[in-house]
Amino acid sequence: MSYIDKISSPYIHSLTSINEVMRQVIFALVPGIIVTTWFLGWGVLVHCVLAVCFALAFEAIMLTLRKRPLQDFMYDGSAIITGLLFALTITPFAPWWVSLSGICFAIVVAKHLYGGLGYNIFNPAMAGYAFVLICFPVELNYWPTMLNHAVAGGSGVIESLKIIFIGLPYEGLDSLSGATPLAFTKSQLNGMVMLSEFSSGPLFGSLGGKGWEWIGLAFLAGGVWLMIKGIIKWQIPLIFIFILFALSLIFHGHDPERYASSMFNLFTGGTLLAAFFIATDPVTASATPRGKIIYAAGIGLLTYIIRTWGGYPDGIAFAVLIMNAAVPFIDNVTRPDVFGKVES
Amino acid sequence: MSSEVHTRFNRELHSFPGGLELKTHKELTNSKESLRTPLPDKIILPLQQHIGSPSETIVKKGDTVLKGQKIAQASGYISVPVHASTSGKILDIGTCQSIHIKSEQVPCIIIEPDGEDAWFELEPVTDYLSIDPEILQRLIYEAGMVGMGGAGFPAHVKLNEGTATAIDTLIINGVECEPYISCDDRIIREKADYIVSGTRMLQHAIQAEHCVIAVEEDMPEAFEALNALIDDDIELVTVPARYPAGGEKQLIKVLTGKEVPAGGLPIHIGIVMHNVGTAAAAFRAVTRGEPLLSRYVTVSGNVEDPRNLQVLLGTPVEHCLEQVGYHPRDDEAVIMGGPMMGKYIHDISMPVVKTTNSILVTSGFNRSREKPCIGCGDCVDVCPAKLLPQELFAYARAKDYEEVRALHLFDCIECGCCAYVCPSNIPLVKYYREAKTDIAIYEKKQAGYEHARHRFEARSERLDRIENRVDDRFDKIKTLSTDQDPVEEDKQSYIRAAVERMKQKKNKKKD
Amino acid sequence: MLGVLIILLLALIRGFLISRSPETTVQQGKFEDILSALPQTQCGKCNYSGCQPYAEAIVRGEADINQCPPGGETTIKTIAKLLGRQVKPLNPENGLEKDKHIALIDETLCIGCVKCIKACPVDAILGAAKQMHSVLAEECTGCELCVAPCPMDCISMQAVTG
Amino acid sequence: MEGFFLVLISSALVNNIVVSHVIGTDPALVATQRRDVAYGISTIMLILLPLTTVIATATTQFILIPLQLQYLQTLVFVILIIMIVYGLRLWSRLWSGPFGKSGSEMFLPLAGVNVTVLGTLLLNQQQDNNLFYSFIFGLGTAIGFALMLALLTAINTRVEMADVPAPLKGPSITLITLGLISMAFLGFSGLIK
Repeated sequence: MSYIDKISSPYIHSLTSINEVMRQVIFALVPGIIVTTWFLGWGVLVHCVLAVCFALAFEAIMLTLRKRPLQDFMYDGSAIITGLLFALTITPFAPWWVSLSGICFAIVVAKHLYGGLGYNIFNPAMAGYAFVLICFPVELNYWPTMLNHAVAGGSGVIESLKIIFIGLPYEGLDSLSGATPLAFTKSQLNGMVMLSEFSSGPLFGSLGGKGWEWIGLAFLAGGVWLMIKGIIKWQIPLIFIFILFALSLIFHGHDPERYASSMFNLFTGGTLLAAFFIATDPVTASATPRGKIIYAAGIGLLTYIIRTWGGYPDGIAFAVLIMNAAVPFIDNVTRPDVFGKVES
Repeated sequence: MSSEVHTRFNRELHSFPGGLELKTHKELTNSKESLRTPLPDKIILPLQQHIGSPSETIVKKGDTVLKGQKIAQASGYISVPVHASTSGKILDIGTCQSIHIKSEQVPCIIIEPDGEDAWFELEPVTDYLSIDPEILQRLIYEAGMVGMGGAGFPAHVKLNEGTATAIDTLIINGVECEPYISCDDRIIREKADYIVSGTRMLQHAIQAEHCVIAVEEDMPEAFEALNALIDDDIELVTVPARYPAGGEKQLIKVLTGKEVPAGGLPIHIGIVMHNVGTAAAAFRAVTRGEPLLSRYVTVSGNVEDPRNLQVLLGTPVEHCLEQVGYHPRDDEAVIMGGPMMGKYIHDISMPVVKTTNSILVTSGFNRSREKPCIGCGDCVDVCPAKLLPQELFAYARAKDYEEVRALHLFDCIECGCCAYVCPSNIPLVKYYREAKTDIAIYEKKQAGYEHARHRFEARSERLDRIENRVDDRFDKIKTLSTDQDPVEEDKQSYIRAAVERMKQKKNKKKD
Repeated sequence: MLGVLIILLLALIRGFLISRSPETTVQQGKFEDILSALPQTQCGKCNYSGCQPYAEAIVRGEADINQCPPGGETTIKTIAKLLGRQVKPLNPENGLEKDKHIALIDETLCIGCVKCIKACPVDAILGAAKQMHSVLAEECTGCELCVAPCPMDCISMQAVTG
Repeated sequence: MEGFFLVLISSALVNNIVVSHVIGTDPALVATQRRDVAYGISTIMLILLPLTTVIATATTQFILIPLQLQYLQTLVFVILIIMIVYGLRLWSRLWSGPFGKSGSEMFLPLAGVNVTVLGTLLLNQQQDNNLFYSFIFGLGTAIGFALMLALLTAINTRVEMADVPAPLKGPSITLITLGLISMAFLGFSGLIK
């Protein structure tokens, strides 16, 4: 190989880079983080910091073990995003070791065993989350109640640190925590309570769960900004949202007492976070035009199925993981026809 | 203005998939008058400036040649002659560095100009619209005409194939989609009459029913220049400035909505395309008898006075750069061709050839390090051939050529859109080129295997046959005598003697 | 008792079906493909007498896939893919992969013994007894089989460029 | 009708033979290294499983139970499977059979001797399905199996090209992938009781 072979056309470049893309995504997450912190207490921020630190640490360890250049990959920001997304999906009351084990699983197993950035089949943050959800269901079940967010016992910085590093004060737990609106709805519906009997309760706001609607809107804002900047494409978020919306509309219309409304489905839980930040992860999403549509529709469908009939209150993590597993197959069967394809 | 023309001919424009909107930088050069480049000290004429087989020299070292004299003849159907671009002495017939599809070193003829620029005897043909199309094709072939847009496909082949099939449309391509390049723009503005007449001539040569000249929408002056000259027989169309709208298949899609079959040629759907430069040069070749000796070259980028030059073929790149004030710098590279598809040249003594449309001095090649593909799919969105660049890349790197082929690697036009947008800075086109080369080598090897196997099997069969016959003979001999085979013994003794003789010889040599 | 009878009956039917069933395995269908992936030098470096016996040995599972030095990495990859096995490096015991070489006869030393002609598997050497021999460069596969038989050691392997 | 879908979805997705019951893991590991093997085995399973479950259920109900020979069940099933496999083979050789010209019958022995088929039969017996549901169960299981093979094969081709640490290349990373997929499929738990 002579020197000439190393330089190849084109000689100009759009000047976008992975680092730039990742930085924009992190910026877009900021409003969501702020609003989530506002409603769920300082624990969110503490977990964000924790998870990002763990993520960077594991990334560095794995890169060193695999003898890959640290400076190339440490600054690409992908580990930071994994950390942030993980922190935003777990409850702020979760103990610190949940973050540790979840991030460890995410970075080590889901990402680096497959070869690191660009090669992972599964979304690291969601793999980590599903892992802790299966291993520590109890710890992940306590969520801060939204009833009196500003003055809630768990919302001070010191209190949050205490909860995360020492544990939840088990006396007076009920005043601090409660189920998420999704989990509450599920348990009520399973108990054959009609939706109309509890949907005007204190957990519910005008659009979705009380407070959750604002969190959702903040992520929506960040996502729309990313779409305008051209960082993420419209297909995946919009089709995912559309399918979820349409399915819940059909079933809600069919039986409003048994199935929650479309708005409730969209603005509660991690729907909008997942739509704009998780499902759009380029590495694990389909890359072909038709594949993107199938992938997004699949996540919407599975999310609705698991939420409505499955055992978990919010199925997004599992839906994303299942569709991640299907992506290589989808990509294979949705290869676009080449320009000037000859009909044989 | 352009809408008027659209309605006049009712040509509905289509769009091709993918593509990019690039900053064109054409304002650097497109408003400046082109200059004739003075004679260089040395003219280097590679024998292969086109796609196909190299031409064969018909002159000797030391011969004196005149401008326009044929110095190399075509060596096959897909080949063209080469002519001396100026009068002078043949300095050498050797090899030189040149831009060519496969190898860097190509045979060439080096001429030392005598400064007189004396013309060879020319044979102009004026009644070009009434003569037989085949004579026209012959004249164009004799002039060494190749596609001047960049690929360098011999022009006469396209014309010949044209008469064999019924041609619906002749497209004259003035769409210069690559940034910086403005040589087509300039040639249209300065030689509009040549182009329009040349277009009519080519239409006659292939007997096409329709004829379209396409220019880009950001060349209004060129459009006006042509518009003033054409009648209703030629359509003049402006197409949106979008890279790579000037690509053959892309332009056909834009103008007609038809897609050239994958792996096929435009001729298969009744279309022939020629560059505006080819039309002008062909006209000159026929009406004035001048073979292809010079061309418009855009010299742009980081030079003092970027502009278009009329350069004699074989002029060293260095000489062209001197005309516009070039100061070499370490972080710059000289590129032949445009920034998207051009080729980096490390030796600027390389000559300008028939396909050189631009010489570009750029510092843009210094790119940051290649990162892993994150599968963002941006490349899929911009690919004009509707391929999956990221998968092609993955399989090409893994050297899985079967899969690469299934992904239509050979439909890749190497336009560079994918590498341009790649956030991981992957030089995708480089990988594709390497894969294409490797596949060619692999296929050659495989053909060799097949051939060897065939020969081995033939030999085995023959040996079997002989053995059977020998056995028969042995049986006969055995019945006659039980002595040792005399033939065999004779052989052995002969070999022993010979070995002895040669050993002595060897020893003598050593002493 | 009844159980034993039933089992016996089933076993009988099974045996009948197996006996009637033609025997081919997955691997046997691959013989042609493997053979065409081998370089056909017939050099015997794989410890088999030629490419065909080696291909047969691979199909039978006797030989490993990394014993062909002339084919090198490409051949190993192709066979590995055909058989769904892991790619492994060439076995150095069989030789090393190198660029293509062809035989060249030093014509000043050749005594015309025809031994190399007999050794050549692809008839790439021209010549007759007591006449000087010459290698047809286009046909030579670089198997080196002609080198050893030459009594004059006048055959050398030359690298081919391009 | 509801039962039909329940059994089908349960056997195909929720209680997938490869990732929920780990019975199908072994053939999945072997077959997913190559696309044509995966395709062949999937085709065979789609025909073999419904057929064997129905025949096995019939055998149990009409022969073994009336004769009180349930203790011979496993043995009889093993022989049945081999019988059916060779029967299918003979059929495809003599009269082109159910696989047509796909050449899939090459993989019949491979499919026949693996544990997936026997496992499916025994699982089916545990659920006391009648003939019709046995058929659906066999079909669902085969669909689940084929789906998993399709996904895994596609993932494998991608992982093969990835920068996987050397010790994990090949079947080990496939096992990790399987683990992650099973984790994802846990999301279906509780869908059907």
